[in-house]
Amino acid sequence: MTPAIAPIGLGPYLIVSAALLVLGVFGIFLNRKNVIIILMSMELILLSANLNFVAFSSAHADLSGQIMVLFVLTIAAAEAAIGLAIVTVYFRNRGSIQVEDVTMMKG
Amino acid sequence: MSATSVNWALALPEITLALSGLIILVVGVLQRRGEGFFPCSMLTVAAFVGCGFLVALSPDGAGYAGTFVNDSFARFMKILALVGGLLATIVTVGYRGEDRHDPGALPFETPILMLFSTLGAMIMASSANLMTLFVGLELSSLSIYILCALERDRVTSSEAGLKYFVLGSLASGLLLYGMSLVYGYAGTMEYTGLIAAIHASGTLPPGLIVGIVFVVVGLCFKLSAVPFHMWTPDVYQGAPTPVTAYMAGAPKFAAFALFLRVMVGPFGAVAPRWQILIETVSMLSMVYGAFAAIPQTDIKRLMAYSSIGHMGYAMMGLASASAAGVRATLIYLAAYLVMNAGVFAGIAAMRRKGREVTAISDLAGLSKTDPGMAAALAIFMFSMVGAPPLAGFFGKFMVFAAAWQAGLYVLVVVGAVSSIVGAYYYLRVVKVMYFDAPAEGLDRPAPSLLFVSGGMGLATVFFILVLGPLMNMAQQAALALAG
Amino acid sequence: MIPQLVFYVFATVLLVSATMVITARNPVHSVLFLILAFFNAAGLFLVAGAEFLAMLLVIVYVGAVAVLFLFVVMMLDIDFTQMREGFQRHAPIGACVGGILFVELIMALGNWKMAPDTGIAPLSGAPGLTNTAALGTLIYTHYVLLFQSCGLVLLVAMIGAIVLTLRQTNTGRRQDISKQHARTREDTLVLVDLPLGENVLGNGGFLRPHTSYYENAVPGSYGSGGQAEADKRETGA
Amino acid sequence: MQTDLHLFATAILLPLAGAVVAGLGGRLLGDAMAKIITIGCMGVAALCGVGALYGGWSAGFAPQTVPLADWVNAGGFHATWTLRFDTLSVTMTAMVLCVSLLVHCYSLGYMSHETMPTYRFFSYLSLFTFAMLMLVSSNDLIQLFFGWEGVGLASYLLIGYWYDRPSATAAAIKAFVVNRVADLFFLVGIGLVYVLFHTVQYDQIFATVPQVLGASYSLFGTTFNMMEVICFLLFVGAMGKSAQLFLHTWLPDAMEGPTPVSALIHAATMVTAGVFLMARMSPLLEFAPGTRMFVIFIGATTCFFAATVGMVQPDIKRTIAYSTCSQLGYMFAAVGVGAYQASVFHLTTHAFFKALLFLGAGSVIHAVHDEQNMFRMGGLWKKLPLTYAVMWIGSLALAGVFPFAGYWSKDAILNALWASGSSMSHYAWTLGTITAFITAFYSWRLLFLVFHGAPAEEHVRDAAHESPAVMTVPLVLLAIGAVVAGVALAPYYIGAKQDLFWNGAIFNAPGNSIMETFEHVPALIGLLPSIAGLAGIALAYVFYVASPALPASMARSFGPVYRFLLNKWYFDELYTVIFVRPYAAIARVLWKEGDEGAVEGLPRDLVRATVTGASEAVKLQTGSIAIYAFTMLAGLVVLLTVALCG
Repeated sequence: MTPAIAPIGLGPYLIVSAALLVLGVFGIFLNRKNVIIILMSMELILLSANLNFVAFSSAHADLSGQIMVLFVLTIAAAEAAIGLAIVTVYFRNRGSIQVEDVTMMKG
Repeated sequence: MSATSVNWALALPEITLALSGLIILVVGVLQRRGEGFFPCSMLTVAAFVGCGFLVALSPDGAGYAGTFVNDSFARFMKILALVGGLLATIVTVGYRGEDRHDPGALPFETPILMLFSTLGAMIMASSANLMTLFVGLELSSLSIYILCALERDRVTSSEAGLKYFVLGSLASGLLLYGMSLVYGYAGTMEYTGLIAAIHASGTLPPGLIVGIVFVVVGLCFKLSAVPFHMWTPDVYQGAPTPVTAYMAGAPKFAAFALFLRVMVGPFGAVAPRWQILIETVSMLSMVYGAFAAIPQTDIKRLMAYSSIGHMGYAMMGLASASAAGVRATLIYLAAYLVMNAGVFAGIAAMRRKGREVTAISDLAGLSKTDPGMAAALAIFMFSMVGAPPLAGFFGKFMVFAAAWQAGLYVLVVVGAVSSIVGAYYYLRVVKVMYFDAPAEGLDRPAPSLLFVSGGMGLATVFFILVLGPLMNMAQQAALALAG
Repeated sequence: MIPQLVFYVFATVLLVSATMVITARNPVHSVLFLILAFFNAAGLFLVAGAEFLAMLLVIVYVGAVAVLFLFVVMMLDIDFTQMREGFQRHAPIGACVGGILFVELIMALGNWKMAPDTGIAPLSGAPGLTNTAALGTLIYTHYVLLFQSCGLVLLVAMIGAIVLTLRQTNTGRRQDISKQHARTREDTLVLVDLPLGENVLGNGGFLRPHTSYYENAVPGSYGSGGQAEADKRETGA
Repeated sequence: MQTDLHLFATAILLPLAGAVVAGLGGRLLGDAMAKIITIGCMGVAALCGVGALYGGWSAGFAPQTVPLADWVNAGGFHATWTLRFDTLSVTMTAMVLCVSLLVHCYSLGYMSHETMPTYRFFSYLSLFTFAMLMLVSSNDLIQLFFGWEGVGLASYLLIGYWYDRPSATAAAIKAFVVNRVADLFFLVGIGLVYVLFHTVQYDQIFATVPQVLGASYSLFGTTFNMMEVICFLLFVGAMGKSAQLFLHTWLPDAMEGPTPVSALIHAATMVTAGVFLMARMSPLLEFAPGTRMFVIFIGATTCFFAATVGMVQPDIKRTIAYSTCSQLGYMFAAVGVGAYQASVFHLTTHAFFKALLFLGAGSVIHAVHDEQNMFRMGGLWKKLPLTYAVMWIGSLALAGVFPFAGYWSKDAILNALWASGSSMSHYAWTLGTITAFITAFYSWRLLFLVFHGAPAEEHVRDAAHESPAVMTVPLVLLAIGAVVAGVALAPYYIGAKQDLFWNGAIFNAPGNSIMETFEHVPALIGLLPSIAGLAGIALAYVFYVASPALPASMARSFGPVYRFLLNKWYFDELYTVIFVRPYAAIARVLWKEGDEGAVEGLPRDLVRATVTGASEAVKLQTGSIAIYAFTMLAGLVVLLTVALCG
């Protein structure tokens, strides 16, 4: 059985996902706008891992990678829900969700 | 896939715990507002105890089509995690108090979330597959994110939740990415398959190294090892005290369980490649934990830095990558569990006129106002320094010995120096309690807090008595892992 | 040729929209770009042969998660004109470190090697099953424990969202049966000796309780003491 | 025979029982009851200790062991709790218990003016004794280390007993920290022993010695003899406990504790632990000649250094403290030439007269209401006749005047130093003889300043009174010991019967015949220390009785020398320059030299510099999520690079 990604090859997938990972990472520590952007960057990182899993799953003709993606999607949804709930609580207390304001505690 | 490869009895403790969690949730929902907390906590304690028995009786073996394994190592770690969760729950009861109408009090979901988090930790300890690892880790961490932000009217609590959430999910993202690379190399996520693949190839391709490093980073974050520690002080300080007590316990054991299982198991064959990483991280953690704790004025922050340092010591055992090292780490963790729960019970008891206080100076003259608590805290501090014959000494001794045997002399020297530096700030707490002019007295601690701190104090002092059996258990666990 | 073309189109749009997610000024735009990115990732999944996951990505992510983001962004009522612009001060250093990371990843991943065959059979569905059916079979057999654990994760998320954001307000008027039973005449009724027709008119013809009736019946249930205050002011006490 | 062992075990465990009962139950039992219990336990223990000694003596001191408990048995590591019964441990046990019992009794009187309940104090004293007994009765190095640390802990508690005095707290911390520094070396030494011998048990170690003689140890490209390295490390540990030069700074400060504690620390416990360790490890030391040269050097130099400093101290207790330091120097010098027996002998006699001197000083301090400055005393001898008499006896013994105890042991050491014949030992002999002169000088300086001359303040003298019987009886008993211990014990410890007496507890290598040759030194050499001592007494008389104005003018005309001595050879300042300055330069902290009072020596300065560095380190913790994430990423990249390139 030839893998579905044979015509493209594994390399392009890996490069795209590496680029996504780096973009997500940039989004976390370079933005100074608001915390929700950080949550979205997190989704990008998870997406890059998922892309890897799918590509490898296809290349190995092994379904466990896809199962993993299934679980990761579930967990990422849960994570997004919790993250947004925490952001909401924080906003109620502080009246702001700017990244640079999240520095009540330090030292 | 045959039906026999699902070995239901293997995960009986986990299944029982999950079902009890669901039942307790229903019980809590059915109570009137504000009254659900106490019954839920007691039920959770019962569930932990029962589950502990089930763990002790559970059979060895692998099951669930290679996703789940139960061996003496898993049992050891599960018991540690359960005891950690149990003690944290009792601390929660004492911390919250009996006031039904206080809107800021911790809700009845608190013990339930701790229960689910502990369940995640147990799943992690039993993982035989990277998937199990990830799911358990997330179950454990997601509960903790919520727990941190639980005092929702306090801005520091929600800030703590936010910080831990953001950095924690970044770490799990990196871990996941690393796992995808490992999977890509081996074509399977089962540890046995990984071991076979690594043995078959002999050399390590760069892609796999990248994967391993990402996994290490993700796990180091959970352990709060330098330089992935930055969240620790802020989160420890901001989170409600019982939650901090919990975070310093069970999740750390689970992360260590994973670390040991993954690094000594599948990647054990290529130990020389990652040993240097662990060694570096361990050294940085010990030194940073010792130095950065010195200027602290808040006791919860102090304990955060202290836990960074302790994780550094515990990692020494891992860095030696031997059965002796694993055993040393396990003993260290057991000693750490005991001291840590006791200290946090003491911190949770720090209230003045009903308001929580956490400055170290609030402990001034505690030896006069509450000699029992002061003595218990002093015992824990001396134990954390590593003074014999208290619990902490044995842990330190074992990891030092293991690292020495493995030839990691630099690590041992750095550890010894930083433990001397660390002695300074631990003894400072003792000095404040015993030699400073008494501050206004603290409130009388709740009985459950007295129970935990007193019990753990005795356990710290008489650790020597259980050392023999504990060593045997740890030895078996280490052999199960490192063969 | 066609798969390559499709792949590169999807990949390009994915990366561009991912860049926009982290650079767009308006968070609403960011969310919309995130949705676009998910669509394209779904496309890449399709190219790799994971049809079910592609659909799932669209349904779960675009349908639920991204919309949740959008909802929160709108709900929090943030003044976007006040948002700080640009990047952090240490952006150049950060970009350097990120760049190094990227270069290392490319170098390590560019020439991907797989493990030599170890004799472990890959996990694939029975021949003839569709991708969806194969996944379904595996989930309920091999991975049933993990599947159930994921259910617990969702439960925890649910508990979390409720316990963090739900504010129970005290406006509902509920009957407290036991309280009604326990109540005696002395609690609510004050008998006053009054000569006929005196001092009653000022009270509107009868003597009222000092607080509202409801407040008397179920203390603390009416939100605040505002009603009592109002009563006091009214009676001039 | 079995009875001896039982007595021995009882003697060691009873102080623990006393400490636990009094410490934990003191509040319930009441103060008086706690005192009765601790003293009762100590008394019975002392009786048992003496009984064990007698039994052992009559049975010829066959080495035996008393297993108490199985302790750790897992993997390749097996440790038991076992007591070792041989000459060294039994004599030490008996001596420690006797002195400790007397100190306990004495404390009854000394601590009678305390306003706080004192059961804590008595409990600590017993604990201290127990830790020391653990140390001396250990059968392996791990157990020894437990006792070692226990002694450190108890001394920390006792020195800081008056915790409302900041200086006492500081002194306690200083003692603890300096000891920890030394313990580090000691611990590494034990580790190396385990590496080399694969055991920590004495008998097995000693039996393996011949097989591992050639083992070497490589560090930084240099190869060392393993035995030398181990002995050196163990010696550094001993230096810390026994307050030898470079690690002595804690000892004078430890005078902040109550006087009975000082007596216990200086006479029976704590400082003697180092000497005991050296004697116990004699089978190892015999094969480390290089280390022994170093031991002689340190011992002799400490001996001289401490004596010179003691000469000018105004504080009565510090003077005696420096004399301890100096006498320990003698003992180490004797160890260095292989005369362990002489060293232990001096340790034993020293225990009697040093306890006597301290308790006598305590009696004086008690009488003049906590005044410690000798220049504010004077003319007390009529008021305190008994104290005066015992202080004379103690001083005579310390100065080594015939036939008092110190004469026998000190002369033996000096003769051994002469007889050893190497240039290092002659260096030690010269310094030792000079020190004998200085010792006599400062001892009589103390006597004359305190008891003779015109009192600085009349009312102080008039208010003074002799101490109660609980304090004077121990003094008298110790005085008897100080008179007869030397002459009575000399034949056994160092004389004709020594081989029978020690029965292998102390090892002399086949080539080491120092214990015979030291008897045969020229008569003049043998007499010289005594002559020096008498000269010292005479000089003290001239200075402080005949012409009391002389010392002040001497101090003026030899100003630099005087200040050099008064400031303890500027050791504290030296540490500042050697250790703190470079650190400060790195941390960009300009360390300003404080005034004399602010300079408190190495530990505190190190701590201060560390604190500064730490607050710099914490500034990384900005609280910003972006910075935190960035740190993680930077860490990731670093680890990745290391792993990919490594």
